[in-house]
Amino acid sequence: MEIRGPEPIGCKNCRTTGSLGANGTWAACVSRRFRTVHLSSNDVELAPALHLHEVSKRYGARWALVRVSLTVRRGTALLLTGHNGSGKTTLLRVLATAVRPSSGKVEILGLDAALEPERVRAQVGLLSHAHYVYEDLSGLENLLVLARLLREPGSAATEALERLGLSPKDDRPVRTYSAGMRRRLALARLFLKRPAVALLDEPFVELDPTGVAELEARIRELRSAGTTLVLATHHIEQGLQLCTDRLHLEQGRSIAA
Amino acid sequence: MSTLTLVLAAVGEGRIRGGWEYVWTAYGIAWAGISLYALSLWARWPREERK
Amino acid sequence: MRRPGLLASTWVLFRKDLLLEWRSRARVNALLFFSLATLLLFSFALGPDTALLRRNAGGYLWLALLLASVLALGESFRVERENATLEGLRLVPVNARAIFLAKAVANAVLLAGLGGLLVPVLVALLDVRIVLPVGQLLGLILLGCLAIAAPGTLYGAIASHARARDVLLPLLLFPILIPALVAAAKGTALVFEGDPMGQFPSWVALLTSFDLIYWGLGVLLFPRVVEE
Amino acid sequence: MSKPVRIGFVLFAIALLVSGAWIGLAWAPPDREMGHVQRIMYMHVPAAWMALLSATMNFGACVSYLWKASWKKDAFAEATAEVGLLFGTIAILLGAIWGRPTWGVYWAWDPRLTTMAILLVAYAGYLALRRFVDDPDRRAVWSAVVGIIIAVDVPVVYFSVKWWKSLHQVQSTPRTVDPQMVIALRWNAFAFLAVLIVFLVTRYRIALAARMRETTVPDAPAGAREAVAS
Repeated sequence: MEIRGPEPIGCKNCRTTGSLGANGTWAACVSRRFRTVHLSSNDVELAPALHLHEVSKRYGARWALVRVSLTVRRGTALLLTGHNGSGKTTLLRVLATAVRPSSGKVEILGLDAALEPERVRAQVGLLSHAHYVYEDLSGLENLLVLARLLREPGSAATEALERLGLSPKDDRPVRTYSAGMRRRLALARLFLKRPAVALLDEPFVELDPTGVAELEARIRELRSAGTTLVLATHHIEQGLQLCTDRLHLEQGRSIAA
Repeated sequence: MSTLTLVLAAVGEGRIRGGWEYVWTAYGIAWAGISLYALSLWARWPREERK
Repeated sequence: MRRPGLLASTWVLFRKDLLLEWRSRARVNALLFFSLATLLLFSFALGPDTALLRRNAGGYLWLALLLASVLALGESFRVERENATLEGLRLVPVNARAIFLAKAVANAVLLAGLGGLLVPVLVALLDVRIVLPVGQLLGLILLGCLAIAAPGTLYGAIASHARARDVLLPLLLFPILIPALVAAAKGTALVFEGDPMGQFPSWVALLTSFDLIYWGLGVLLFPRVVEE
Repeated sequence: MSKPVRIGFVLFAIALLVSGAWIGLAWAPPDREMGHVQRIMYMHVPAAWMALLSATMNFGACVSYLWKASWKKDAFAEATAEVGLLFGTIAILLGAIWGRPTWGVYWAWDPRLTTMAILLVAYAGYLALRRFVDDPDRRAVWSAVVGIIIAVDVPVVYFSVKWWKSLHQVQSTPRTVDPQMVIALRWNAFAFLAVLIVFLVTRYRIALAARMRETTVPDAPAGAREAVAS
């Protein structure tokens, strides 16, 4: 079936995205005044995975992101590079709706992150420095809490653990885990959720070479399942092997590379 | 007799005589509070607007 | 994608919070001994006049619970801060009201349990007699702990992400808890001393309205607190 | 407001305050019961009124901020809390000084004074919270939540303290006193209102300038462009 999108009006705020309308037509009509988002299913399906318009974020006296604009199509794997403190983590956290940008507009899969954070969050998975796991619970218990909140069966939690090479029978608390095991558990959370957009913040640190190889295989699995990927890392070679595009950040400003 | 006992005695009679020291202290505190706060506002006034 | 409803999520999170408390029961035990120590300290600070101590027993109970509550609330949010799990829950996504209800109920249960354990200690240590039915005392303790837990959870979430959080939580919490403290301590004193004037119901009414107001405000405002 | 108007209003407030002090100290007659000590009321009562007015405005600003966020509301909330704390402190100190010759003690656990004292500690906590949170958005939302909770607590605190212990009998509103005293009280109330307005406006502008400093986005660097990954 031929999909005919609506008129290519693009993002209300920026004309640049209008050019996207030429081949992949999408439109998001956002009425801030009534706090509603009018999107036809076609629009949502055709909207880019991620769209940022002039996004800035300030922490205390420091600007972590300065007017970053970015559009990422679906199925893309974007490599995010930059020095420490260049804003990679902040960018990922903004995309995950973990922090609200100080100014600017974020759209994930055609949904306005400021207006519909819940719907955005249901589609996005963030692998962050903080692993979102309870230290006093075992790996399985942690995943079971998540599975219940996602209405997944308990077997899904077991499966996710096994897929990452962790034993569901291991009832030690996470407090006793090594750094590599924690990272695997955090990834198991991501696999349990199966998000449409996966945001990975430095996934390779603290992993031994076998761990890195395994992780690469898992990331390829995500890619082949059509997941849109944003990968922030200092391991540029590994990143370039996995990703199709690259964005370089310097002092919170985007330098497309 | 000290002022204090005088005042306390007056309370017993239901009528307070004197008590100006309390009045002066009260007005002093009110005025000092207001003036000190005004001073602090002046000190905190943003410099680019003070010109 | 279908999500569990408010009550279902609350139930999942409540069980998680209780499990966490059970796993860290060494800390819960420490909390119990902390409140026992405060009871002892009150007795020592106010001298060996047993009649005076007995008369003040209700106040001691609630001061001990109030001091313990600050530690318990701080701890319940320290656990969440350790790996940013509160943010993790938010990103699942979980209804923020479920997070509030689960945490506040779990804290209230913990404090009420602590209160229940302190009563026999008061009886033994200060020679307190429970004049009114014990059920009334337990109900009062539950109401009082609910009163501490609702604003405590709201403020705990705020203070845990601020600087100087250990000072900030009691500074924010204690002033607004004064009505609850007054009602709970007076009511408890009536339980211990007898209630010839029939004042007990009015203190319970005050405590209940405090509970209703702050649980309502908590449910209403907590989403805004965690959203930032 | 233009600058001459502002300066004029400040001078007007000072004139009201000075004349109010003269009226309170010299012109108004001494009270039959309380003698000259009654003159403290001309400062105490308006200060308490201004504190309550500030608290009410703070509540309004907090609710309004959560309804629809704006830095102006946040700045106004900050101003009302601080100025309210100032007037509340003055009211409490004056109340205690008035209590010494009248009740024989500085602090008689009078419900209104006690409620005011609790309120002051609560607003001190509010201002401390504002100082301890660096992120402006978080600070604004969290302090708005705290402001609402404090305001809602006021009647509950008042009732609980009243039930707990009641001592305050004389209601010191203009209705129960001599006409000359009514004029003195009203004059000083307006003087304090003028001072309150001056303080609020000034403090609001200071707070708003700070917010603007905190939240202005730096310009995009030359050569920055939108990245499109496809």
